[in-house]
Amino acid sequence: MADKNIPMREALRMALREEMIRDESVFVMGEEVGAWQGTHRVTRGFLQEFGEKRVRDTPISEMAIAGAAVGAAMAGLRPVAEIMTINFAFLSLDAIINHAAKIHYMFNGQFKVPLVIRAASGWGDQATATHSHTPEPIFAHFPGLYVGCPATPRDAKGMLKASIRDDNPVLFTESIALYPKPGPVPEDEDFLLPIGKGDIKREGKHVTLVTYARGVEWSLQAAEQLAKEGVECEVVDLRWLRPLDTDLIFESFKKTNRAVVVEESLPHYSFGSEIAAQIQENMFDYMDAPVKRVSAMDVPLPYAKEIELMALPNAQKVVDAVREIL
Amino acid sequence: MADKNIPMREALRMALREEMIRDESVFVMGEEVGAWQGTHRVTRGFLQEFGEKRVRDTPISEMAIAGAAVGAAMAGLRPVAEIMTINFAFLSLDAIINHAAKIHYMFNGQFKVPLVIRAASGWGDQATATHSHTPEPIFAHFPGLYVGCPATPRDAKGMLKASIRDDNPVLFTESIALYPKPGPVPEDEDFLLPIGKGDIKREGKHVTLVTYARGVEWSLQAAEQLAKEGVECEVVDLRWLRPLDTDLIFESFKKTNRAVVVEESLPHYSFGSEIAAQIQENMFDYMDAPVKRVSAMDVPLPYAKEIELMALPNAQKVVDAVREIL
Amino acid sequence: MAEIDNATLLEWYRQMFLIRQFENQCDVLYKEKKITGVYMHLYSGHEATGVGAVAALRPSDHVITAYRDHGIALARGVDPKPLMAEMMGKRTGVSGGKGGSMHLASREHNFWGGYAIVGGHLPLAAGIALECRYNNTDNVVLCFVGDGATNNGYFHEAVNLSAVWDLPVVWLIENNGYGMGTPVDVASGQTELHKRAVAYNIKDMGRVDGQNVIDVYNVTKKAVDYARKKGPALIESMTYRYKGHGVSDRSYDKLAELAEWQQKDPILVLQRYLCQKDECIEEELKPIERKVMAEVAEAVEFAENSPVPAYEDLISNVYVEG
Amino acid sequence: MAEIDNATLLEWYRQMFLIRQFENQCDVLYKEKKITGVYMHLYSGHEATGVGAVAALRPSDHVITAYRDHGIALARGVDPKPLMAEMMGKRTGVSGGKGGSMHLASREHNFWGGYAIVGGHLPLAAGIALECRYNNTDNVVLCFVGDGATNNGYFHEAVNLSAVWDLPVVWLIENNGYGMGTPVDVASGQTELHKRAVAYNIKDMGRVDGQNVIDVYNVTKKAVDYARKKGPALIESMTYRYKGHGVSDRSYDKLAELAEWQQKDPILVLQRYLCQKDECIEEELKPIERKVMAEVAEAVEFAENSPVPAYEDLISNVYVEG
Ligand SMILES: Cc1ncc(C[n+]2csc(CCOP(=O)(O)OP(=O)(O)O)c2C)c(N)n1
Ligand SMILES: Cc1ncc(C[n+]2csc(CCOP(=O)(O)OP(=O)(O)O)c2C)c(N)n1
Ligand SMILES: [Mg+2]
Ligand SMILES: [Mg+2]
Repeated sequence: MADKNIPMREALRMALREEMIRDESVFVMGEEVGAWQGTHRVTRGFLQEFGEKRVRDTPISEMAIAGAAVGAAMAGLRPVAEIMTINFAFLSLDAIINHAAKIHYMFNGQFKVPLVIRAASGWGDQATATHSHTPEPIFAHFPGLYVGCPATPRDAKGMLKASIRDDNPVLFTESIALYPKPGPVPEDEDFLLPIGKGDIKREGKHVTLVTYARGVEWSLQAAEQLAKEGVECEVVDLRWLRPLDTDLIFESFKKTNRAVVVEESLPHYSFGSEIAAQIQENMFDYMDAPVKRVSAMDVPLPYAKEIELMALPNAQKVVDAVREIL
Repeated sequence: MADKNIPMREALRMALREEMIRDESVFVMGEEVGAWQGTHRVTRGFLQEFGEKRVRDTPISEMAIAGAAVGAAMAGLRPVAEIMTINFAFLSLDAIINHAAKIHYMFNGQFKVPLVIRAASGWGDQATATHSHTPEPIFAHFPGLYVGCPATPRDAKGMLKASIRDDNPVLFTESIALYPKPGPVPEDEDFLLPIGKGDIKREGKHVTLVTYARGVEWSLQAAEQLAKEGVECEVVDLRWLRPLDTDLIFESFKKTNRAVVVEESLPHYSFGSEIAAQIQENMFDYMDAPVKRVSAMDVPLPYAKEIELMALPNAQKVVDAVREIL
Repeated sequence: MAEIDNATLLEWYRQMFLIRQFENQCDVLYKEKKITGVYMHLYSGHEATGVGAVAALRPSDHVITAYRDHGIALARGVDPKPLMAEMMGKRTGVSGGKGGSMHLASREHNFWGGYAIVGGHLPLAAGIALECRYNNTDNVVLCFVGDGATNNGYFHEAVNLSAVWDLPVVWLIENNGYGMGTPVDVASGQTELHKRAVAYNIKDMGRVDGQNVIDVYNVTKKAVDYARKKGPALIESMTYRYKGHGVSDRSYDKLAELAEWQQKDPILVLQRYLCQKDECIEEELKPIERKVMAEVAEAVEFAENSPVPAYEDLISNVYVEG
Repeated sequence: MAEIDNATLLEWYRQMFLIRQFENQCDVLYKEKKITGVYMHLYSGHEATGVGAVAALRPSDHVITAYRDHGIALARGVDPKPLMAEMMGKRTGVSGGKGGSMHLASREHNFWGGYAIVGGHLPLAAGIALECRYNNTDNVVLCFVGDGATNNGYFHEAVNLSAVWDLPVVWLIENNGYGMGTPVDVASGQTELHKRAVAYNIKDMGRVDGQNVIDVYNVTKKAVDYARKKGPALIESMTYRYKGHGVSDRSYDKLAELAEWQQKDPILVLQRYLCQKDECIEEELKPIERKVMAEVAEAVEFAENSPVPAYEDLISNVYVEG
């Protein structure tokens, strides 16, 4: 089958739709997923195609959305619950961490929780402090949950389908800024990308850029620019914050001996922290320079776009960081 | 004034009581803080001494406890809100992160939020998976909030008083296991320990143990044991996860060139990650070995005490980690 | 209401007596430090509520509750042996020693467990009920809720969701007067908790005397029938906890209040009713009680002789493998 | 109810007209890309609710609302200039360009701001009201709540807390029929939202015609008086949003429904009432309208000519210094 060139939102829609067709027990629930056609258009047309039973609009009740999805999953359904944006998942934290991620363990395997929670993530476009979080790392802190964060339409399809078919709870975040970005997507209805496997998005030998989701774009742009100067960056897209494909990082690092971590998130107790810690702990003898981190600035995000942009990571900041360790 | 030898819970009680006497606008609210005398006895006798106006029992409403405390703080009071255990603060995450920590910034300084949220933290004693979190790092991920975590009765008093007098929101966690442990506490009513300043709990020159809260105890025990073998550990108690006293870490590291991070928390995207990342980033030329991390095991905590204990960090695990990098 | 036959009443008597014995035994074992840990909340005093309500279900219906869960598990017919083993943190426990007192569950009994985050199991109940509707199974979920828990956001969101989705859930509030040390009127603006049904426009079944197993059964039966056909219903059962909040409770029991409630002890109430109804029945009670005592003793023995979990248990079931 | 004098009514007319103009101007500026960003929610259609309710307060009373906050700020008397500057993300904005459309606030007007997390400001309102009681200030908090927000856990916990603590809060539900695209009856088990007062045993003020500024004023006045002396009260004001949910809304406005509501447009309703009452008054309206138009034009000019924030603004106010 040929690939189709479609935006990430359409790749997600394709994945979700295929899984709903394939398996009657898969259904979607969340705010505005039905009549409104999905805030981010991922469930466009679903209500019309699958009906109210399987496309369920909810009240503005993030605790209950996540919690009811856990219950439905325990009972044998395969809910794909949408939390409109990850910011509102702060209200679902207990349901996700203390319930979704713990129930299989706490009752010694009596129940499974085959649940996917989808949430749009990331900042930009003046969404302001409360609506601009990229907090995947704080969810990935906890065992019992998988955390997937695709960077391309192709990955989005393969990862979401694998998440839906898996018997564990998955927090699946989708970068808002990536929704409209197009890319080739396999039409194969069984195209799956394994949970926990990262991907080399560009090969290189001088520096490893370790990243995920939107960071991949900034990293590829930086790599492009640096290539002109003869610096070849290897872009490692981890795809999953849990499980973490540390082998892939280490393999690349053995070759490059230098790394910059690129994340959209805040700088502390975050993705960059964990990756840097892992590298120095496991690759100490290979290190030619410290691991650098490019993150958002350590401030709440403001409204005014001029200063908002200053706070965000971008390709130039990645380039600068690479130069620092060459 | 002489020091008094009292358990941490009494030191906290002393601090809180002194501040309530000193400043009419300080009050406590939370589940069981009044008639029940505080789940952890920190507010013992308060209802009798200060009355219902200033010692306010609440419903089991963690969203409202934190949120109402934010509002009261904005309006000029100085609430000390107790979330019975930090596990239940997952339900307050939005109020703490999107409200307490953002309001001063978002409205450009029009409002201040002089709020302390106290919460008992940590695991052990078979409290099981949902009641055994030590998630300070995920709160410290976000700017706008301070996060304090005392290790001794003395620090508990000085840090809590400083938190109450500060005009910023502070998440103040108290290790459950430390409540009964005694230590000398200054009776001085103006004994304050500055926010963001760490403390050397034991001097040494061979290895730096970077830790906080309950980790200090394990680190000191390990240092004791290693001293017998001629290995002198310096125990750096950071006291605050935000702001982080990186200078203190770096100073010590320059001397020792080796570090182990000791935390009660889970291993990933955590305290140890951040400290290891900071050290390799800023102290690269001083590193004689990778920074090691001693954390809880990456599992939910089980009930049966035999296996629960296996999952927890302890002094022996610290000793083993130190030996690995000598 | 059809009259309830003696065999059924005796079975309820047995269950209530079993719960009481089980809890007394837990109390003793805790004092002997054979049960350990910081949390244990006994069901003593609540027996009629648990037994009467669960009796109104079919085996294919579902039950879920909070951490005060021993009695519900027993009422649902779970074997006391693995329950007691769980209390002692043994590998043979219903939850393999990983859940403990607050997290008993038995999938095969459609007993979905005890949950320790106040209110956290309420949306789970809604989700389980959704499966019933989704797959047209005709089953119902019975969800126990503490009075204190009704003030939590979870209650509001879950009950409202059950209303807008017409889910087959019976929300049964066990109003034992307190959430830890906080009386209902300190915690709830509305102290007649069943009236909260208005906020969701669901069926308000009113208050029931939670000390009378027959009353509880009758009201729950109606509610279950309603839920099966239509949608959610709310019951408030008035009861009392004999042993305080839990092992962390340091003597806040109000002795006079306790004595008053013990006048209408659920086991006594049923005993009186039975004896009034049929003088000869008293003789049938003793053998039941003896059998229960033996059963509980066996459960303790089973638990004591069971192995503790090992490292492989610590690291298994974090994720579903394969 | 004492009759409301013409001067007051004309002032309300001015305010409503100002809000309408301000919002129309925002709409235009957004299309011109002078206001940018993903979120902007206009108050058009709600004017009578905001103006009538806020009119019932003293200056020392407090107001707080959600992200649909432009109209409330104006009704509270905040100068349109810094409001419009905030819309454009300018340094001279009420929130220094850091808050934007959803986070207008003016401490000096006791306008505590707009908040963008649905329900998040409700416990804040309770906390502010606690300060009133704590310091015996005799002030009241007026808290606006969306219909959709009443299904969130925050609503339940905050309103219940206000009940058990007898806080002086008026909870005013602006029922505009929808939360984003979701109609009230899809989101709420109870569609007469004021009846949720029963769940907390607080004063139920019933429904009010949210298109009639006088009705809104009268009911809110009663509620405010009640809250000041006793405790929380709940009002449900029936209204409609003319411009859909916000700029993210892609034409889900129901045109027939909109036309129907515009029959009872709040500005029209007051105009009609005034003219009926006093034929001559129509002449007084035009100059008011002209003045408002000029004021809004000035506000736009002020905003356009204001500087954007700089790096120092980005990093200031993360913490209170000193
Ligand atoms: C979210 C949350 N907050 C607080 C607690 C601590 N806590 C455990 S039980 C309890 C009281 C619950 O009372 P109620 O719902 O009436 O149940 P009962 O114990 O009376 O059966 C509290 C506050 C908790 N477990 N979870
Ligand atoms: C906790 C949370 N969930 C979801 C959203 C997204 N959202 C923003 S406004 C809105 C609808 C709110 O409706 P309503 O309360 O009726 O207010 P209205 O917009 O009608 O004024 C939603 C779902 C949010 N901001 N916060
Ligand atoms: Mg209770
Ligand atoms: Mg609305």
